[in-house]
Amino acid sequence: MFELDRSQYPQKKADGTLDIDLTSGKYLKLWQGPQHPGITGNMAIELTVCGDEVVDATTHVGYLHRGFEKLMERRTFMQCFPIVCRICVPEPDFNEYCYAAAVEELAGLEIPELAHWIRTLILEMGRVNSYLMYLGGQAGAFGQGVIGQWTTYVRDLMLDRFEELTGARIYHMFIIPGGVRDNLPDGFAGRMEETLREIESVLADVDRVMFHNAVFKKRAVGVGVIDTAWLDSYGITGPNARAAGVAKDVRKDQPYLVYPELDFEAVTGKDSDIYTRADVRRRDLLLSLDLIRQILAKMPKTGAVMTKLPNVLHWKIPRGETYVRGECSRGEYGYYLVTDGSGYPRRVNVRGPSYTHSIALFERMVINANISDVAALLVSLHTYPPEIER
Amino acid sequence: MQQLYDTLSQRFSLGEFTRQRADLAFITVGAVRLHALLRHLRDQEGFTHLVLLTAVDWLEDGQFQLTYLLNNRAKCQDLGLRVMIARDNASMESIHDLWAAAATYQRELREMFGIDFPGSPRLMDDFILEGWNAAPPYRRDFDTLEYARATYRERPGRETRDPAAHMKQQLYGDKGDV
Amino acid sequence: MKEELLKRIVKTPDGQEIEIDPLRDYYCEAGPTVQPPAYTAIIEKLFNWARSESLWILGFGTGCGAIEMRPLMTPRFDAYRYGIQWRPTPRQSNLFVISGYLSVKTLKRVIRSYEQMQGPKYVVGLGSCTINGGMYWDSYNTIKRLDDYLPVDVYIAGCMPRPEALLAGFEELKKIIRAGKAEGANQYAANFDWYKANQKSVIHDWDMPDYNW
Amino acid sequence: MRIPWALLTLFIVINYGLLMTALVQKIGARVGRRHGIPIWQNYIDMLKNYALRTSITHGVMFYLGPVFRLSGGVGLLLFVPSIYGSEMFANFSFAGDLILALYFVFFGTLGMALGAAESGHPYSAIGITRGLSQMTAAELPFALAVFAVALQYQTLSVTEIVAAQQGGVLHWTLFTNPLAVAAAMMSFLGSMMRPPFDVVLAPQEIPIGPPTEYHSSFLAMMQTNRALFPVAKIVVYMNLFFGGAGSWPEFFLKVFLIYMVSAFVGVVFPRFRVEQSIRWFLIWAVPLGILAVVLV
Repeated sequence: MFELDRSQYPQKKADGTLDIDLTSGKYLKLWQGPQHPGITGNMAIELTVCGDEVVDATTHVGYLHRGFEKLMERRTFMQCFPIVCRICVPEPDFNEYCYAAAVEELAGLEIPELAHWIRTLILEMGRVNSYLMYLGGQAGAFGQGVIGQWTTYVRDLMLDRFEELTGARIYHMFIIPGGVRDNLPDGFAGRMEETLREIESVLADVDRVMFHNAVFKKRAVGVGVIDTAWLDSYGITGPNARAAGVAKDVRKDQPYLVYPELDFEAVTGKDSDIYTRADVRRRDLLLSLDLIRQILAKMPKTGAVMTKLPNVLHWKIPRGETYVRGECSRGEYGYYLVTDGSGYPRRVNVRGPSYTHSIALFERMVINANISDVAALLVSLHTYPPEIER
Repeated sequence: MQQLYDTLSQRFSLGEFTRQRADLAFITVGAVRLHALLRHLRDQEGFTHLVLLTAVDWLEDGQFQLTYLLNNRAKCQDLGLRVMIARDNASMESIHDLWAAAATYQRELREMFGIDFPGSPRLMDDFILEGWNAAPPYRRDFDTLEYARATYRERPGRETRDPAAHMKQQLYGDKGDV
Repeated sequence: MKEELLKRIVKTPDGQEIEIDPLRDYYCEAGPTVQPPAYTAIIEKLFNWARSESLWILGFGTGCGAIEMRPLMTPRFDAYRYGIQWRPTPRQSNLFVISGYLSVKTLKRVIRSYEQMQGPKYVVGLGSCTINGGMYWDSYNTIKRLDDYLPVDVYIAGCMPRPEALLAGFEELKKIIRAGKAEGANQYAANFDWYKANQKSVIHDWDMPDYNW
Repeated sequence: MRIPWALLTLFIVINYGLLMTALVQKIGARVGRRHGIPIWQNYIDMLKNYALRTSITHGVMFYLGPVFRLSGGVGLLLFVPSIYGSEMFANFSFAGDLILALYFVFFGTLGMALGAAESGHPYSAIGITRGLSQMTAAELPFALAVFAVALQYQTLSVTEIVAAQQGGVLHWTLFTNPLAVAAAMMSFLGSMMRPPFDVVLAPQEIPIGPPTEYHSSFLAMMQTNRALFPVAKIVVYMNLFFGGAGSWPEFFLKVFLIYMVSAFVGVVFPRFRVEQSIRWFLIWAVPLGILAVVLV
């Protein structure tokens, strides 16, 4: 009696847009954001609702646009390095890695073995941070604030490890073109092990309180299903695709850094609803913890971390173009870099996974959803606006 | 990749082939054949994932380079298609019928480069900028520093140095005591 | 100007035709006024103390600084201890933390949110980018000086400032409030024309009333 | 002589409510490993809100909304005896006060609906529709439980119901009519605006529902009510099901424990959607209530 199929409602016009007369008093325009606690980051959703049901949605982005791609065109290759991490806040390291790898590829630099290991370590640590944020956000979207408290608590512990390694909490600026800035400090592995144990114990609590919670299941199971047929059309990558049963993981498909030497399998789910996406991310988080352990055990302890760079003030890179990608916590993160033989990049294009997830895909999947679920749907795609608009 | 290029080269009159990495290559394509080629690559060759669509402004040549980057997950290959179009009144065929997500890229390109994609949905809506009345900002002839200086008042006291000259000063100095 | 803001004739469900002019009908035209501390000194002091000990932050993450707001409200730093808490609506909050750079598009929303807050209200600029543009000093889309557009009480420098710095900044703000010097709302009302001129010089499509409380 | 004593009751209950809600918030914070707010924070917040210099209005009903809400709380408290056996704290209790109490429980929400609707904010309107539908569903088992209790003790006077429960823990309705108490406690969870039944406020969806537009002294008035109303409601529950209170310490303890039931459930649960919560009440609580009425 509450779940009539209303997917054919309202009628569509010939050109595919909805036939809605806003003055009829039957529909309500509802803006969520940019000042709205249920929105991830700073973006806005313009909803047209009929009763409790969303009949149309438009995503508005651009509130965080700083024009990075333009700014980088007037900075030398080394000057670009400190600003790239600011593109994406919860997981800035992928910007550093993709940028550094693209520059190294075009400049023909080989980086030392140890730098590869440390880069992988940093990327996995960043992934842990990002997933912990996500778990808190997903539970928070359903009104379960305590999960966010717990996960942010352990995230702070992980930030301590970052601080120890890089000297900064959020913007690490550690993966520099040519290598990384430094080797691990003494005793890092031991302290990391403690942090990992603490994270695991909190995750066990989260598992009990969130994933085995009847109310959470009631809200999340069967809601926000992504059709497998949409995957290519909407460019869905990362955990959103893996939750739909497609093992799309750049770490496995086109391994970079030291991933070929690590032992892991891509985490997949099959139901592709909010619950599965959350669960895939939780298991991926556990996988990351395992990968950090593997990296710390297998990595060489000493060696060079930086290759010799040319004079960075007069560093010119010959004409060329390349695309470098990595698997960040939200999906495929990539840098498309074009050089023209001068000391400045000709063009940098950042491909953030949220670009397709939060606009084309979200606008599609939110149709016919309940307005109570809109915030949770947006969070479940794990989008982050700055990587859309840069 | 080379093999793929050879088979398609005649049919779609492909241009220059650049092998960047074992799994990444770029091919220059004519604007007219692009849509057919993309459809062929998507349906026949397994390049089902549109990674990105972006533009590069070659101001000196008076051209925009559009880059369509496709990914073939089964073969772990990436293929970039370069399309050169004239910079004046730039216009390109829309590919939103092949990938729904492409409409967003085309909106961005329309706004940031001023490239028109006739038929693409919601092309003229504001995407990132709002109330923008200067030249499209990602074009090379748009000077962001000049615009920022003219539009936003700066706080006095900011020092800007030329990095090369500053480093020289720091390293060798006038007095030689550094 | 957007279509929905234009003057037009609307037919109501019962068949009447009415003319609406959204900018006039939906908003009141009265501007802000200077609100003097109308009480005797000791009561004003008590009120200022209460205001300083109960800072309600508007939940609007305008930039990347928002990421450090979460640790601030969670176990490690726990700003609730100091009477700081989130409010999801501008009506109920009295502290606006501008968490980082403001693009022009966001600035417009920030001004609207700020004007909807009830005075006395305070603004904290978080991060170097609110002070002089910071990293984005040459960007075409971000403002360089926040205090041109809104009266700012405290700036917290850094990119990005650590939660400890935020706590120190809030403590500083409390001192200012207790000293009775945090009169940003009155300053805004007194120099209303100057602020509006600045705001309109960067927001090119000004499609809202001048003051929209 | 009754009026000064009633005012004293009001004073005690408001202060107790302010402190207790802060304490419960602190306990909730400890679950999240936080230290939590200072215990006197509610007083400061209220003082701050009363001291704001500007406020705006959306019309007469907008003013009256918080007034109705507060009078709902005050009325509920004043027509039900707070302390059993005490002449001073029996308030304005009379023979049919149980029916009046039932009415007052709903009164505040209705007043709020009128006031918040006047504010014209879409989130307020959505919050009100959610609130009223959920409230109606939650009131149903409570009304049934009250009927069961009234039938059981053959009276509509709260004082007499408390009197009938004296003489040991086992005489409480909790043990003499457990079905009615179970139904009523389920309804209690629903009416306390805590998870899993806080979809009315839901900051992540409709920040923050009906009171979105309320600010300064309007909000302070509602904060006063937020301290007062739960306690007043718990007094009704305490009198009907838990043997009432013979002295103030007993009163404080019982109110705190009953309040903790909802806080305890709320701290670890996400929230139901509104149709899910209505269904939950109809499936779990209402049959219990009907059974209680039938079995009495």
